[in-house]
Amino acid sequence: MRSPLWFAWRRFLSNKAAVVGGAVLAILILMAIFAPLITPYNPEAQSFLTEALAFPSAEHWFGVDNLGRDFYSRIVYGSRVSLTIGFTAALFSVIIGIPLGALAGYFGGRIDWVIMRIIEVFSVVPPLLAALLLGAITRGGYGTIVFIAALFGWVQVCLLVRAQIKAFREKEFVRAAQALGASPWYIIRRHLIPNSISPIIIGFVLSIPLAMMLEASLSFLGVGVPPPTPTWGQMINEGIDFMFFYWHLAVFPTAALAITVLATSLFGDGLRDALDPTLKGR
Amino acid sequence: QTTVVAPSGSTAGTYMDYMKTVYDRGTGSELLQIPIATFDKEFELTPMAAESWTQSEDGLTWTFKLRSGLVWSDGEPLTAEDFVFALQRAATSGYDFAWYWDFAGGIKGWKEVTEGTADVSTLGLKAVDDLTIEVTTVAPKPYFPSVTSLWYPVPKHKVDELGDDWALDVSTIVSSGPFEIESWEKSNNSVVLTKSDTYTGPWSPMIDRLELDPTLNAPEVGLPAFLAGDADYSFLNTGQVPVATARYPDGIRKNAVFATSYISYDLDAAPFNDVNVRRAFYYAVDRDELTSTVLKDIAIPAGSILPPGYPGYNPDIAAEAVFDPEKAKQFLADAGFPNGEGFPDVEIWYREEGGYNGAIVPAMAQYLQAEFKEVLGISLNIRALPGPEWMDGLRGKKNNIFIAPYEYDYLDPSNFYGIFYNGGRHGYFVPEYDEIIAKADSESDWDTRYKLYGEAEQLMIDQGLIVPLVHPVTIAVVSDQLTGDGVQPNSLGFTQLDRLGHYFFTHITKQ
Amino acid sequence: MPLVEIEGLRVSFRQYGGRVDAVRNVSFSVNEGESVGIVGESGSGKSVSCSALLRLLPATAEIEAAKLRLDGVDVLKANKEDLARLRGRSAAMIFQDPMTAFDPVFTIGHQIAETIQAHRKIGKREALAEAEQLLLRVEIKNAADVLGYYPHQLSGGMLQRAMIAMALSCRPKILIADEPTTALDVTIQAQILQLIKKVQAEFGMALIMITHDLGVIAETVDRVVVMYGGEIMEEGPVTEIFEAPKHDYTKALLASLHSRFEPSKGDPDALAPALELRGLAKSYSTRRRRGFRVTHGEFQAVQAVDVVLPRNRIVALVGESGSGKTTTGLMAMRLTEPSKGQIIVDGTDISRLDTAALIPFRKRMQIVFQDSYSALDPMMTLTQIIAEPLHIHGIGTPREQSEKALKWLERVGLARSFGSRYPHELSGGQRQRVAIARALILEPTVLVADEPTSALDVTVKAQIINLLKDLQAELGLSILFISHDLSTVKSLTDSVVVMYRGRVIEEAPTERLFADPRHPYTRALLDAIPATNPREKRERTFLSADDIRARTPRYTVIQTGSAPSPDPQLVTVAPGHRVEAIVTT
Amino acid sequence: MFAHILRRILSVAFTFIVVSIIIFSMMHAVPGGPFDANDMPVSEAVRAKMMAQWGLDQPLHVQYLNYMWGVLHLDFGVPFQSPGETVVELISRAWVPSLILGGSGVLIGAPLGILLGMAAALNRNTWIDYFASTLATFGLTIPVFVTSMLLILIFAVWLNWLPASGWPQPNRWILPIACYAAIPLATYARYTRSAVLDTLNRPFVTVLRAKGLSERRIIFQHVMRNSAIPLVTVFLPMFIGTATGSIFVEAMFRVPGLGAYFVSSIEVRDYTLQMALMLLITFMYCLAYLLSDIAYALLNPRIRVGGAE
Ligand SMILES: Nc1ncnc2c1ncn2[C@@H]1O[C@H](COP(=O)(O)OP(=O)(O)OP(=O)(O)O)[C@@H](O)[C@H]1O
Ligand SMILES: Nc1ncnc2c1ncn2[C@@H]1O[C@H](COP(=O)(O)OP(=O)(O)OP(=O)(O)O)[C@@H](O)[C@H]1O
Ligand SMILES: [Mg+2]
Ligand SMILES: [Mg+2]
Repeated sequence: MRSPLWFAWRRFLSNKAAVVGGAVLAILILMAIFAPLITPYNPEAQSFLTEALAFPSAEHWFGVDNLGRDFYSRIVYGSRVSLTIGFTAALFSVIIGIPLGALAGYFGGRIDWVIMRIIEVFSVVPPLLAALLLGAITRGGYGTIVFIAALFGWVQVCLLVRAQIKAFREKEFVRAAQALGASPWYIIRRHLIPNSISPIIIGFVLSIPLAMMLEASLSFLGVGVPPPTPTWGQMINEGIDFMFFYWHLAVFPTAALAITVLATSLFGDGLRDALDPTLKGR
Repeated sequence: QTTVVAPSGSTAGTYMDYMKTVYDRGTGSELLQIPIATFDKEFELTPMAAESWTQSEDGLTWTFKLRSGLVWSDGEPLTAEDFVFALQRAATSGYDFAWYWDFAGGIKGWKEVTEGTADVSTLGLKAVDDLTIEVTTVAPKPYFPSVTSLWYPVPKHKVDELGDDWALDVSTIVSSGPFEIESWEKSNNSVVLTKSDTYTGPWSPMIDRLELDPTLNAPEVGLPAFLAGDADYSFLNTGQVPVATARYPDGIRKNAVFATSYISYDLDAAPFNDVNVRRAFYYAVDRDELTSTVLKDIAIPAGSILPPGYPGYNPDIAAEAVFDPEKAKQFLADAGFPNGEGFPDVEIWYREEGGYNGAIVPAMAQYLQAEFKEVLGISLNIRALPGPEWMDGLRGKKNNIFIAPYEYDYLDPSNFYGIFYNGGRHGYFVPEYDEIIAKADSESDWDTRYKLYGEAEQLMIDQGLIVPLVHPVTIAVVSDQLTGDGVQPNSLGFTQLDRLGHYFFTHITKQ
Repeated sequence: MPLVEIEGLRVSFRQYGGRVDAVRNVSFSVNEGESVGIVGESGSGKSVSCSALLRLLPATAEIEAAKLRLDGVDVLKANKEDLARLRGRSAAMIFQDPMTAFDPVFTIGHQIAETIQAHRKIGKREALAEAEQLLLRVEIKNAADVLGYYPHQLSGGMLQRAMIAMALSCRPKILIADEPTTALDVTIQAQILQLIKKVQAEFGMALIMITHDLGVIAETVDRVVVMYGGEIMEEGPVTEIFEAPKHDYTKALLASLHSRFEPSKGDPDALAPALELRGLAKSYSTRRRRGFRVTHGEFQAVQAVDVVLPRNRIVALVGESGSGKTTTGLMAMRLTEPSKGQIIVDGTDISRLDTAALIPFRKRMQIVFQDSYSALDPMMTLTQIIAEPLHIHGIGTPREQSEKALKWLERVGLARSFGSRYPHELSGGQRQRVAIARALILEPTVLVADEPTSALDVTVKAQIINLLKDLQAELGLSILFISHDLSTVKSLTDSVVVMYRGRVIEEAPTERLFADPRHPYTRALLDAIPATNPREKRERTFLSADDIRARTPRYTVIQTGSAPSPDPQLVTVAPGHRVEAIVTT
Repeated sequence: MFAHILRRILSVAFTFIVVSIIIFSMMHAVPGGPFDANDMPVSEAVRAKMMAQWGLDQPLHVQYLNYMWGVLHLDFGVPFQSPGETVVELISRAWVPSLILGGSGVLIGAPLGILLGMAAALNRNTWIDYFASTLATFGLTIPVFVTSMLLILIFAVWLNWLPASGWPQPNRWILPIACYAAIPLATYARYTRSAVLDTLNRPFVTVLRAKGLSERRIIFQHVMRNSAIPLVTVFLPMFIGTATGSIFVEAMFRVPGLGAYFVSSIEVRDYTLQMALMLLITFMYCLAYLLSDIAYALLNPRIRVGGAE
């Protein structure tokens, strides 16, 4: 007898786009982890000052940046920051969003009211503004960005989960579980959250680009991750200055960001379809 | 009708009154008024509102004779009273540039009045008659006339009527200079000026309308607008220079700013309380490589706080600033950090800003970071702060090392040396230095003065008070439709563009 | 030329880990005006065959057929437009579940009118007028209002009828009715069957009636197709099938119609009741909106019922749709909070216990939900679903749990290979059996079974009921059996409680109730049971609520020993037989 | 409905108070004050005088209460950045461009996104789906300042079809609107796709097919309406998001909108303006919430005609 996960895995494998997305994502993650092994140069060393701004060549695959650093190495190292920001934020948004959404949706009443007010507070304050303020207080940087992204990312997940759980709470199968003596937590964990997998994955996948974009936006406003740590957002922002001629400085980090998010969303969609058995006829 | 669209200063401005606020002024507020004197493109001081000036025997009193027939745009005559009133108000109303008139102008009683310990009537300022102004300084100020390039009149009759609010709205703003205001978009501080038809002073504009738009100031925005025909010139960042040069080979202009970027420290805090550490930093910078590669010639190496061509510039002292890794290492070792071992992690703070500093400082900071790591073996973190916080940090000594930019306010060495004098903006208290500067400032013999400033500079180097880094150069592309003296390079090959606003905007025409 | 021609139809579903053959080599045809019934075991492919005829199967289905023609058109080759023309006009379908068959955001009127307009060039206004006529035809009294109602405002029975109206709206040449009456109580079922027959006669429409209820077949069709395991077993005129069945399955089917079960053993009175409901009542507060005014009201779904379920006995709860049977069952399980009253389980009142204190009782009491589709978590496999009670109560290792679950899957008549399927891949009857398995796996002592066999064909039903019986003997299980299916009630249960409008109106030992019903509603109910012999087809008359009130029995004080009152009250008319009556002096 | 609206407003008022306290304290926690922006120190005496003039010398809670008291009287104070006008005047002036551009961006982007999402859902796992998905991803990942730059380069510099930037001639609106449209387009395409797929999976769609309705009618009437229900809740909050202006788009296109004030009011510690902007957003949010409640009720008969509540 095969386990449900085995079937989910088979469903996943049969979705070509998802497999490609997953593979690209895996490659990106491996690249981030093994960055020192696959990059020819130190990403922070200004070893090619005389060739600064050189276009892509056999030696410098993505060219050289304005400070004489090998751009390929920087892109690879940049994935470390961008991926961690994206994924930590997404992870946090799920870690915060799911329980809160589940609580609000399942118990309703006063708990729901309180959680909805918290959500309102977070929907009213633009993340960028909070990031600017917080950046000014905490000296900004990596931690602040992750913090802000997580702080604001969960709202969407929470709302989606809440709506889904509210809809499912009245379903007979929840009653059935109650009749069997299941505790609310058990019901939330075993029934309601699996049934909310689709909004959770959507929320997770959406919060990754949001966090990465936040990083880029903050770089634009000058409160991003401080140099020389390479991040894609910072590189895109610097690349804009050079877009007229030295296009490679803007194109490569933007493409890296886009590819990561595209891969993530294809992978996420595939995952969702695979984990939701009822969708498989489509 | 000719309209010139030009990039300009800051996107936020409160009062259209230079004598009310400098840092928060409305765009073009200086073009609206006529200063006592100003500079032309060769940096010759040219009388504007004044016709002539004389210095008294003891060197303490300057008398300015105003041109007759100058009027405000509402028809009221422009009198000496308006000039005197401008400074009297500045001394008493919390003018954010008030320090200038103490530090550069040295006007008698200024300090006491601004601090509220003396009455405004004790100021060394007097309108003798409608066309004569008398200024008394605490010490002889041989360069005082160049200080007056930032002395604009304030319409006393308007202030009497409306208070400071006269400068808030286009309908109540009056001008005395070559331009009048037509509109002012406050959200981005852009203005439209028109040629004044009441102005009778020197340098009458050759264009009819002038749109000054600060949002064009960032080259990323300015150049596309320029290329699309929406602006008449634009500043360039390093990445844009090749495109612009290719497309407009004759339109490229270089603009040597009288400005310097340098490293300053908290002299009292470890590790920079050790002169050896400071000297190590001085020798660890390869300025030539910095400017030629990283900055792509949008700056030139700085060996002195004074930029080349600036009065008092001393090439010999500047030549001392060489890149000498061995010396640098030696100094650091002497300080007890051989090869950087044991050196604490430090964070260098720079100010976020646009303009030419925005173009060079971040890249330069990263360059220094790499360089100090390589040469000295120390790690330097970088932090960019918004203006007020950076200033707060500098003044409150909240950090121990900064990249500081400074651009001249008036054309005299005392300007640059004054920023380290007796506290100044860095909280430096170096008695030997202060002594030399005090002497030099009031010395009326120009050769002796320059010699004294040279001594001060040498002391700065020996004490490692600062590390001069670069002097910014701005590069701009100018449309071929823009002609006139204003866009022609001066004898040194530079065009100052809007840095010399009065000269530039009155010396251009457009086809 | 026959209207429907099916030859060698074969449908299989693509699935990970293989392919499921749902229908194999099915052939039959239907002529114009003819009524054909399809009976068969649940999951035998009845619904799938008919959906294949209209090409309504999900994309995972693969259809092959030597011939699949509807109204002369080859369905397999038809393109989208042809299909749209065919559907609705040549053949219309009444779906098994009316609750989910309507688009929730459009009014009933709109949905019927748009069907009409899809097939005929006719204005919106006329289409609506026609829709109103159709609603009147299906016995919806306030048709003009209902046109403007949204699906959620109608009861299940009304939706079922609206569905029929919609199917009839384009005057199809053939009507396919897929179990059109499972959700209805016998009285309404009888009404609807009569309606379909009437309309059919009027329009000269052909009919395919899919059902597992032989009574329905006997009453409505001319010819019967019997299916089993995806194949056709036998086909013939209805009387022939009933009187001289050839195939073993058909024989078993008919035999099970007359099956009897062993009566429960032991003296009921000697035993303490397993479950006792005392004065249990439930009222819902309702909000009605008229423009901006909202009026609040109280709706008494259940009014102070007393029910005693003795240990080791099966008590039936019957009554019209909406009379409060499910609500009573849910209250007994503490799944709906009662407004008043006590629930006594083995001598303990559980009506005030909190969640934690309830857990030991949860283990002993189980429920089978009426709607098995939504009672199963769509994200879980059958093994997971059935093993869940063990999981919740931490009984056994995961391996033991799933092994036990698979065993129970077999006990309810499903193959072990179903273990890895998901609920949506099952037929209605299969789902219901899964729900039963889940309820029984903990071996409870009290079971509330809400329509546990409504979607089962007679043979499977017999199997399930045998299973319940076995468990009753084995574990001393007591069952509160809620059902519309009076023939099962008659053969299975020990006593019957009849509910009407939230009240218990009659209560008696089973045999006595069927032999001597006293309340007019009980009589009407028994009257509506479909005949199990096609020769006994008959016309029925139906009682309205007013008729029932008017005919409430009257007894004197002497007859009953109760105090006289103008309001109806429950009186004892014989040992164990109580009926609602007006007591006069 | 009235009671509902009232409850909404009360809860939003509560939210506003919480938000305003948070923002107020955060702003004051940032070092520096509104009169520190200078290169050379203003003397302490002068600074104190200025602070007193604006009431900034008082304890924080007094400042807060003073401000809120003013707000109750519809007096939002005077922006330090532009003391010649009131905050209300400033906002009503600068908001217009933001609203026009941001609003049109959503109004154009959202319908396009919905169409794209529908196309993707109906042609699932075909090239249309992948194309839509890629486009949506680009919309969500390419920072808007890069998009702006690209559009300027292509349409203003290379093709010379449109002006590069500026305000207020309507032909200058096209490029920024296109930039503003990118995000709603992308978000909507994504949400619509999944909403439509969910709807298509519901049994009533099979019934509609069985009735013989044309596929087009099924999609454009039934599926769309049903999918719209989950979408309205996303739509309006997004609208406010862009209606308050984007710093990036406004900077790149030289639009004199609110965006710049958002940044500058933090940078120069313009407390009054900052608080007023927050109030504005909260108000918009409240409005959006109300509207989406109403839209939701209009679309969903279960709520409108008092189903089981
Ligand atoms: N989408 C599907 N995927 C896989 N298998 C399916 C699917 N739909 C139906 N089946 C299978 O096809 C078979 C026939 O199903 P069908 O719905 O026709 O049964 P039925 O005769 O209508 O039964 P019932 O009386 O219980 O409704 C069943 O075994 C069922 O499990
Ligand atoms: N949550 C609820 N809110 C309001 N009314 C309800 C609710 N649940 C049930 N009702 C009403 O209570 C009455 C009893 O419902 P119940 O489900 O118990 O009927 P039933 O006897 O089981 O009917 P059926 O045979 O159709 O299943 C019905 O009129 C129903 O409309
Ligand atoms: Mg079926
Ligand atoms: Mg029921």
